Amino acid sequence: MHLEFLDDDRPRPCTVEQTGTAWTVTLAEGEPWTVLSCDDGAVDLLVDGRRGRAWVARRDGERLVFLDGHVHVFRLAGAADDDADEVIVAGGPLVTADMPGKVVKVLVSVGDEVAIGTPLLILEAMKMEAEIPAPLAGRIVAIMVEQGRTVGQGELLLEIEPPAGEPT
Amino acid sequence: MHLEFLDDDRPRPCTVEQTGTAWTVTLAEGEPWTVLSCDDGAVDLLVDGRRGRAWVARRDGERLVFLDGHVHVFRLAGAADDDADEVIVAGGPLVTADMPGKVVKVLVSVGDEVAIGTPLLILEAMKMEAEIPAPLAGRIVAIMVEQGRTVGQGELLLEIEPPAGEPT
Amino acid sequence: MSRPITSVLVANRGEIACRVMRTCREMGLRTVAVASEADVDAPHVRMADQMVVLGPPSPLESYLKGDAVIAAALETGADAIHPGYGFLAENAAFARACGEAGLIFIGPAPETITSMGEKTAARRIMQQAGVPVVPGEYLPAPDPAGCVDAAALAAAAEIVGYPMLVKAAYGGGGKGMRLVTDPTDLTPAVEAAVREATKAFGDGLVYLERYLERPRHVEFQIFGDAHGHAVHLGERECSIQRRHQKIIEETPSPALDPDLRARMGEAAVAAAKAVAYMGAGTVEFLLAQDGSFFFLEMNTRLQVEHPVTELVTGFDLVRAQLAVAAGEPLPWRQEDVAPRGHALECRIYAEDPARGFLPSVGRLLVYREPDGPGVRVDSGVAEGGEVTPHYDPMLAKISTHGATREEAISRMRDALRRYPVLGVTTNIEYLDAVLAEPAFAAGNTNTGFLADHLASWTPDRGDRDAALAACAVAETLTPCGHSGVVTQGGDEPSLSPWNALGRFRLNGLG
Amino acid sequence: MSRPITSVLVANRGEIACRVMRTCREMGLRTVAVASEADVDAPHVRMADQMVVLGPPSPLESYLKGDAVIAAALETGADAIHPGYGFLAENAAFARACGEAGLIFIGPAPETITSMGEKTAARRIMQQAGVPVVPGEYLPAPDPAGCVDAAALAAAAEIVGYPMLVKAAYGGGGKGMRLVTDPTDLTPAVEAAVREATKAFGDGLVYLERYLERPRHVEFQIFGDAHGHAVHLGERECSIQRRHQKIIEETPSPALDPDLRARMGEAAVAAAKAVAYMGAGTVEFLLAQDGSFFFLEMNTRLQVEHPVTELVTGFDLVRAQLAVAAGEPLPWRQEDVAPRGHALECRIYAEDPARGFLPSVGRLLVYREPDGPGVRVDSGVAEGGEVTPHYDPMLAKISTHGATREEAISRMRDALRRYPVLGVTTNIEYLDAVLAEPAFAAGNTNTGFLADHLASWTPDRGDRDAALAACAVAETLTPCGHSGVVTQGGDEPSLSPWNALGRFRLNGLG
Repeated sequence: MHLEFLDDDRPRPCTVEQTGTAWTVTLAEGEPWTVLSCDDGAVDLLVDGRRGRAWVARRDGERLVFLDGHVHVFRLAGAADDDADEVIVAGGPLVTADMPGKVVKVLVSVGDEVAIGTPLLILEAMKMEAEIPAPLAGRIVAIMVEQGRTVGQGELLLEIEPPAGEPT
Repeated sequence: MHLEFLDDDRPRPCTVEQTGTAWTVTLAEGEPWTVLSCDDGAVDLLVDGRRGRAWVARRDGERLVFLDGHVHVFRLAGAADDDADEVIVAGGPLVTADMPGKVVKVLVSVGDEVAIGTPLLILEAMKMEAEIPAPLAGRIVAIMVEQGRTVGQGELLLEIEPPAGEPT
Repeated sequence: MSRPITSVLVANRGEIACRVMRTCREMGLRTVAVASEADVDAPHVRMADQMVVLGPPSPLESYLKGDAVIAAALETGADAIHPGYGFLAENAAFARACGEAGLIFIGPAPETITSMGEKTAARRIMQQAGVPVVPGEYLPAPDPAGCVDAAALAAAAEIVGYPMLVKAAYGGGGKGMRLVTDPTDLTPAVEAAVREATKAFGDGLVYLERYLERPRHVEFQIFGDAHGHAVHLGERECSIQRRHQKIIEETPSPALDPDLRARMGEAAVAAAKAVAYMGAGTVEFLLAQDGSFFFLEMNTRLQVEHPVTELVTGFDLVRAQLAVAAGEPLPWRQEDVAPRGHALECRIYAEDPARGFLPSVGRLLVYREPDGPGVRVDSGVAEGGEVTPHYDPMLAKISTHGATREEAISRMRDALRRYPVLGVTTNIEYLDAVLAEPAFAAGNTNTGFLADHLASWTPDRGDRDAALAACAVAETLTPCGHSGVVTQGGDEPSLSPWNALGRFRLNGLG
Repeated sequence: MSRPITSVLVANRGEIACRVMRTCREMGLRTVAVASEADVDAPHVRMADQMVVLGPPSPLESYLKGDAVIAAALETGADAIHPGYGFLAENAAFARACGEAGLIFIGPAPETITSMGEKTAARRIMQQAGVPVVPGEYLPAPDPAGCVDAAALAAAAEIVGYPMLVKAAYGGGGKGMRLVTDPTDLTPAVEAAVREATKAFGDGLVYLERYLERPRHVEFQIFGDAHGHAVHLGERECSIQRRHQKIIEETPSPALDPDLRARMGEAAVAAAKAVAYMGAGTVEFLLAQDGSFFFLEMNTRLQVEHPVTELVTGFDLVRAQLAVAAGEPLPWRQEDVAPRGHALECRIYAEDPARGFLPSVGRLLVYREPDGPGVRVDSGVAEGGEVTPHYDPMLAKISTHGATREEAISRMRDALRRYPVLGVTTNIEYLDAVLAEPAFAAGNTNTGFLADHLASWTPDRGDRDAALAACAVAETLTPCGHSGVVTQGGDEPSLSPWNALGRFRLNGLG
């Protein structure tokens, strides 16, 4: 069976072949992988000659994998996402609130140049303050919130204009 | 919804009514029971004003319940049992092997009178010897196995004749 | 004086409510849960014998409503209220109201909560009891020219000791603050601070405070009873903090030798006795690099990190809380306390360490806890549950115990890799990265550890191809949009709630 | 002399194979499982990095095939073989063959296994080492009239002590056996025994052996290394036995005071040193009601009940086994061993205590393990798995730890009630009945305990109406024949392996 996933935006074609009670997965490059079993969310496979156990979950078009302490996110190419029109691509110029909260402090002004990671504002949510870092370098072109304002999940907070010629 | 179970051979009619997110179960006698939730094998209900958690499983017509350390077996009245013709009623006059094993010793002879619990024979299975006790009082009328014989699961071992007039 | 407890209302949620109810259940006590409308199906509710809904999800309208909690206890016939930590745990008015309603508040006396809740009062009481506090001295008011009396300054500097901070009495935000490491810099620093303070706050009053560079956070578990006994159960080092939030705790502290432990323990017991402390409490100290230690604050409740103390002492602190609250004497004398081995706790937060520890919400699509010898998980969530923004994002605490620190660490690292959580972002990978730091292995922990070692941390990409291979096989079994079910055997549908995994029959006997 | 181990083949199955692999995994060692054809999907296989199938289900054709196990180790590049208990664990020829194949056998030297495996040899060695054995003396052959020399009889009786058994040397089945409690009964008893023995076995030779009435079974965990060190890790009391099979073990023994513990511990260490013992072993004693104790046998392997020792000492015995096998010195000296608290183990068997402990086979339709502070489960089965007649019917061991014996017992009783197993009959309810006996709570345990207190035990009917009510609701949700699925939320189908519990999306940031 042939499948295609997206790893960030990179297409990752996979071929899955059942061999007895196991599976062989061939990716575009590298040795094929042997998957030993797959049940109840757990997928056992051989990694460097040792058995690894991956846990998988599906969230709309996203595929989430926990393996050896790390979390991986892929997308199934062409998968429908029911909320697709609301999705804001990570690293894009619009900064939205990840969760409902209160704006404790806005740390930048319109016109400021920011680097990736520059703290933009402090949001209080779940009893804790969290700094929202800039997801990309650029210039602040709009701030939609002010100190003390309660924002809902997904609400637009700021807009950053990337330097000309830079892909967003 | 109305259901009927068998508790040993006694009919136990039940009425189940959904009330919001909970259920009320009315049995023939006693106060109705409140069942709070039911998922993934676990059923929470109030027992003497405290929350109890029952675990349920189904095996053909049998219903198995684990509650507070005890295991209960009921039958759904009228449920088809695919192996029904092989089922030997517990307490009946035919003693069969619960599991494959080897007859280590036959402890009784034809004609012996036995009480409930009298050891009938010793069976070796799973690396251990187990005494098979008489399930009912009566007279041994037939012994189908001899020492050293390997028996399969369900194989007839002995027959006991209950005293006249006694129900089997 | 003893008053038996037969039924306990737990005025909390999440892992601590579950933790308290476990001990209650073992002791045969009836338990009552309280819940907000968001929590009616939460694990702590499902563990309790009875449940009372307090109100809407917001804590202010539910878990913080002391009157509603007391009404719930009275209505359900509970004898005692266990507050857990947070919410009402350090609310003296609530503790007092419990007593007035005829309920046992499982915690210290309301007066103790009040005095330890005010930092200045707590500091004064501790000083009087001979417990060291961070040295600090107010200087006399400066003259109109901004100069401070030289003799008074010298005397104050002598008491405080170097390095020291010069701080504006009415200041904040670092304005008017100066760090002085050399005595020759003191007078100019004070004068500059007075100038800045006068300008910024309209008052030039300044004070001196000892400056502790990258101290360790070391706390002692104390326990007292109504009969005047008090003991300590050893220390916990909680230096690994992000934004003053502890994330990894351990006992014993790699920084304490038996002598220092004995001296700090004595100070902790003195602190407990100074306020006739009853029940479980914690005395927090800052430990300077030169081995001097100073009272920081006292927490008048069971601490989040109490499991590490339970693991090394073998005591059940909740059981002891219940005993002491019922008027019984402490179950242990100081000589019965013999901690053994090493224990470590990691707090599992729904947060994104790569993005400023921003809390993460969502549905727990996969949530499986590791187990095994020496591994303990205290949690208040379950697979399929929703992590909401209403409450603390701590999902669980995982603790490991080993004969040595190294063993406890390797056991923890193994357990973290077997702790799949999908659906919300967690700090699991980050915690493992902390444990993997050579400085952590060497025990060189202080409150600046994460800033020094993990400031530039980003998630490892791990073995991405292996993850993709796993993903691909799973996909072939349940193609998108198809709700086929693959169960344990891989060949039979799961029949929850029946768990009928197939047709299988045992022969009846006889 | 030290030889590092990087990869371990575990020549066992079930809980002990899983237990050993957990420690290997924590230590970063690669693990190899072996399996019979019945076990290719068993939990111990799924825990290992690699697996080799040995042969058909019968142990003789799989787990007992030493040559196949050694071939598997060589083929997979394992350095060492851990035998667990049972199967090849006390097979000296196998241990020797491992060494000859260049593999480390994780256990004592083959000679130690041989000498301790023969009861007479073991008894002689222990006597020479000054370890008390059950006193026994052969009498001289009787004269043709069936009389035994009076002086020799008196001398032997003096050595053996009362009460004593007179036993036929070539006898069995109780024939020719006499219990003598009073010296005046001795001569007639011996003469009667000689007569009976002569008639039954053709030889009138008899011997005297001290009779221990309802003794306790108390064993000591010992540990030795290749450098001549040996320590003991305290005792385990294993008196609760059905048909000589232990079902409940605990430490410390309620019967030992510090003095007796010290004396028995010294004897255990003397036993270990007498055979230059290497690795983990157990010295079993019978403890008479008068406090005298006697060597019973030595088990040259890790014992089933080792978790209780791990819980009170805080040591990982498997880790120490691996270290010692690699040639390292013992990680502890005797003074490092400071057991703390009380630990209890119950063995969960697939058997029917109401029907002569007949083993039960079937599919585990429901199998959920209890957890929580102070609760440890070592298991080798999983829900959906099949319990077959091929192997030992022990499904799991559950151990609890508490500050006191009472705490450990109440924790165990709570855990047993939260241990649902459906599909095979288990002894869970029976174990709880043992713990509920007042004589157990009082610590009055001996090898006759179950016969004395539980001979007439039958399963409690429990709250049958409540069970029926639960059953009825479950039935309405999945009527017979309908394979509808109800999942955690109660409203969405479960999408294993995906665990997609619903549509839920986090906003991307930026």
